[in-house]
Amino acid sequence: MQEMIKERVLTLINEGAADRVLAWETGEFFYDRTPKFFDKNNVNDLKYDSFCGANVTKYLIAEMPKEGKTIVLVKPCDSYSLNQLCTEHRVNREKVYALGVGCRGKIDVEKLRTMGIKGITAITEEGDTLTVSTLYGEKKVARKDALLDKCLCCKGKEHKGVDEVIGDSEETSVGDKFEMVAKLEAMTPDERFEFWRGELSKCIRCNACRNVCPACSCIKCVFDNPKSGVDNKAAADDFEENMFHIIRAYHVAGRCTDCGECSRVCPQGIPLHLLNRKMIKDINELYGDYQAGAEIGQRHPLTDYTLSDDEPSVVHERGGANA
Amino acid sequence: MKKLSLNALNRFFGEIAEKQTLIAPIERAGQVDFGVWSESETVRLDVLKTVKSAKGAFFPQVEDMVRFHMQGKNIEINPSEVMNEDFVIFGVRACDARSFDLLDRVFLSDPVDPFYAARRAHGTVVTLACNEPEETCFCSNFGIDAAEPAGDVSAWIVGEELYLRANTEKGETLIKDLEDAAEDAAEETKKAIRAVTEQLPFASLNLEGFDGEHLMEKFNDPAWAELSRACLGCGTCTFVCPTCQCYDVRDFDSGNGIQRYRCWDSCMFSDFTLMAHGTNRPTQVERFRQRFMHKLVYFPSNNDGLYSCVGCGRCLSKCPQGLNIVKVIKALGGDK
Amino acid sequence: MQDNIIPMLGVVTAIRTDTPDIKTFRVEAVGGGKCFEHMPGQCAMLSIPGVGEAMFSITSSPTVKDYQEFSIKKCGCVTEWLHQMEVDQQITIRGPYGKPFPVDDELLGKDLLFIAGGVGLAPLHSVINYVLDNREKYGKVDIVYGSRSKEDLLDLPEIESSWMDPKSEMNVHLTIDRPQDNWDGHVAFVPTYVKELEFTPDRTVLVCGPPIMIKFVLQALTELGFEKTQIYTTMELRMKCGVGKCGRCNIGDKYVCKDGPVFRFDELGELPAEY
Amino acid sequence: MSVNQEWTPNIVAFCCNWCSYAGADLAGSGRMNYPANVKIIRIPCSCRLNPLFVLRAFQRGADGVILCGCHPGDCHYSTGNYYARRRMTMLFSMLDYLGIERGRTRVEWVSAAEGAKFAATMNDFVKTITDLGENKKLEDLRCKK
Repeated sequence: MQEMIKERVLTLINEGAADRVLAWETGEFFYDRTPKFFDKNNVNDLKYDSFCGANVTKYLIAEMPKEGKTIVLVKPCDSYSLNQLCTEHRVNREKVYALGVGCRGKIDVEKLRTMGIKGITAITEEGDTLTVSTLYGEKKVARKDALLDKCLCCKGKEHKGVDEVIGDSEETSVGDKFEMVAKLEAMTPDERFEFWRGELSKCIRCNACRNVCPACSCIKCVFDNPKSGVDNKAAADDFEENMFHIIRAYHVAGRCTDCGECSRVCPQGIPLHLLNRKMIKDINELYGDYQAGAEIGQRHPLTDYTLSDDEPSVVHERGGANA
Repeated sequence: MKKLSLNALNRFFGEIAEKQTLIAPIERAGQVDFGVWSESETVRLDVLKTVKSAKGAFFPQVEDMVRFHMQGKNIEINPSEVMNEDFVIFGVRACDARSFDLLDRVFLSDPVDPFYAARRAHGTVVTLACNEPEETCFCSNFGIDAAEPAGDVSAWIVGEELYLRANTEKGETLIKDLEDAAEDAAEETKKAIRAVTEQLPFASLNLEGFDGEHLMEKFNDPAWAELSRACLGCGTCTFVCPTCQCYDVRDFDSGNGIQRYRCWDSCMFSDFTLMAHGTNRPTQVERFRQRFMHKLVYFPSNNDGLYSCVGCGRCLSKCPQGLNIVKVIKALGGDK
Repeated sequence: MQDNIIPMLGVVTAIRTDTPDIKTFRVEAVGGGKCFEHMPGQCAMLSIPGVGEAMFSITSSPTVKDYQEFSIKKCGCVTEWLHQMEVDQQITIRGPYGKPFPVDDELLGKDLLFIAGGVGLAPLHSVINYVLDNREKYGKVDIVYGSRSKEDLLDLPEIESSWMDPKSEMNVHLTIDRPQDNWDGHVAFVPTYVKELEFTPDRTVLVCGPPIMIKFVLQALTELGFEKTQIYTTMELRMKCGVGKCGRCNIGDKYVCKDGPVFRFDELGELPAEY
Repeated sequence: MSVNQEWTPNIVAFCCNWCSYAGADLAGSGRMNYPANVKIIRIPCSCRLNPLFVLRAFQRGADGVILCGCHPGDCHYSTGNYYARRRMTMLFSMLDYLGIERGRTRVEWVSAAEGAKFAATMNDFVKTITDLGENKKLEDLRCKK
């Protein structure tokens, strides 16, 4: 598929339909991928394979003032982010050529490491099995066990609103995406508190979740603004961890496309997507099904209302057993 | 040399913890990091790299410095106490152990940092050799031997036994009650470790040209712009790095006194050098360059050629976008 | 033991409004006297808890025995707070930080030329008064000082009464950027004026002002035949710790708070131009 | 705020300028009793309530936070409280999800004429919070030193 993509990109650039392409290049290891802009001279270095988990659409914001059109490679999940960025006028769709690329789920090397696999030197894929070569011998792993969490419950393999699609996709979802949220909801408040305390206390406030998030596109974040009274560099108290993540989830509520980048980039492995998914689940339940980024120009549920909305007390009343 | 069966490790920990705080790599919510040990915690000596480095034991992410109380035009100053209790940090790897030397050069150079100095004086460091180095490890480039870690006590896991050797008086006191063992008990393990480190993908990086003499040449290299293009400007690399030591001093108004504290900061953040009239590093290119120039050129220039990198490889595995110091070394170093 | 990073108390005993946006604050220790001794060119960290802490150069000369003065321009959070405070307010202060101007070695016996623009006079003020109080130790002294307008000239009463006093044996050349009604002195930008005054390149120069002024002054001096080794300046960057550890003011292998703020231009030339 | 034996809850009530604040006034001028530990903060409209305000109230020692605004349909700015309704729903849901006790947060619609309702609401809310006890899950220890 990589070769097809390169060929197509080159044709588009040569035809004058675009000037550059935003995709991935390989890093120091066979598995690490860095988002990169290519032009026709170096497009040969473009990489697209099972390790391109990163969502590159946010890089388009900085491209907007530049002349010319950018081709962006989008996986099905990334296409939602692109649409959402366009909806919010952060990206001008006219200046972007969205090239959908097929996806059969992306591999998470960190997951292999937590399985105890050390010294990874190569991974070969055969159907549903990965053969992982390491400094200490070979290991076989089921492909689905090594996929990024976001791939295990994805929004489907249909690209939304792209200009064309190259390559086939394969369904990778193994369950309901709200399963874990529902599990947490079924806990008692104290159990939930314990769960989140454990997770959030790992936060080191590196801001990777915020900086990678396509919905967090504010030029100056409230947590960086000394006049907001909540700016900080490190959580000096448990409270600040709570506050940062509550507010971040809240600020992207209704705009989060559930691209899963926050959890992918978190160095501490905090399942941040569970916060966002809770917001999505609530919105679906209370205000009707809504998928941010499904198309350009949608009005998101938190800038909308109906006369018959539920009162806020509804969140305390439902699931009463755990009150 | 002393020895201890791994089965008896928890008992040994218990004995230490009776007298002083014990910090060890423990697993919490799926991640292994250095934390305060108690019997209910799971120690993970099999995990090579804690997510965060061990620097937090001496240079915590947040540290109170002073508390002020304001009354009318008057101010009352109450400095925070420096650490005054002994503690042990167990399971530090060779790379992190070196990072303490590098931090010493910053915090113990004149004028000495009182908070750091106190922690350093009260801490006993027990290091552990790396039985299975990772592909991201490259400590050998900085003269670090993963098989012979420094510290007050060095330890090796050989089969089901833990061998410990005291290197200092502090270390001697800590392990004096353990069973004696042959001095060469860990030799085979050391050999095996060195055999692996030699084969690691980054076993020999070409660091030529990273010194004070080529400062301007490296600084003005056009490669920085492309290298930094994908940088998100987050602080992941900085915060997981064992040698990054920049900090911010902040005030928190608690409503009943103002707490002044310091916390880790990152030169990758846009407000790091922000002044009332603007910033001298306006784009991510300059910020990115600063971080790596500091580690590879500025620091060695001030510290007898010692690089401010210990090759732990945390930035290699943790950068969300696959940027890291090895990439920089390859792009600007002798192999350029 | 914690002296170097834990501040002490200071009391603001006098506040003088110098220009529309510059005030000079006199700071004494609680109970009177100086908070600490310093040398010309050194700085101190002033802070209002809860607002912030910032580095300021000490304006008064070490020869003043009872207090220290800081001329501060209103431009950010901390300075805004300082500008609205009243006499007797306590603040916190720590220092002195940095390397001073080499008044007791390289500058001894030299003919000196001071060039300042706007609030850039503040750090030089300390040196000039030190030189004045030890007049016999130095050769000829010329001071070129310019500002936007007459109102923006810092310390004008003191300049007129003390530095311009013939007894001081100093030549003061004042200039403002644009002509104005009550001004019969020189009108020119500082770099132009320096060129017009045709100083001979046997002087040692101390210059401070906005970066753009420094840049052109340097050009003017080079044209007049000065070497970079003859010119000193003092820099400012964001600082937090003041002791060369927090990393903020790092440029190249130097920390401005510790290795500076006074630099000779040939030293600066070896550093990346990140200031 | 020091912790002592006789703990009484701190309540922050954000009241919209046009209805609820006037309602509180009416409760006052009508000499209707409600506990003194309710601290009222006036906001221009219920939809001015930034969720950060709620969190910061907890940080600074509040044990319960209540938002009072005009009845839906009666907003001075026509639709502000409709937005506030959705926002607070989402915020409360998030707090609940993190395991913060339900009941620490509440929204009530109180018109300018409902002084009695204001007093009754506050009495009831203070009782709820007193029963829940001190806010421990969303506290900032630095503010309690």
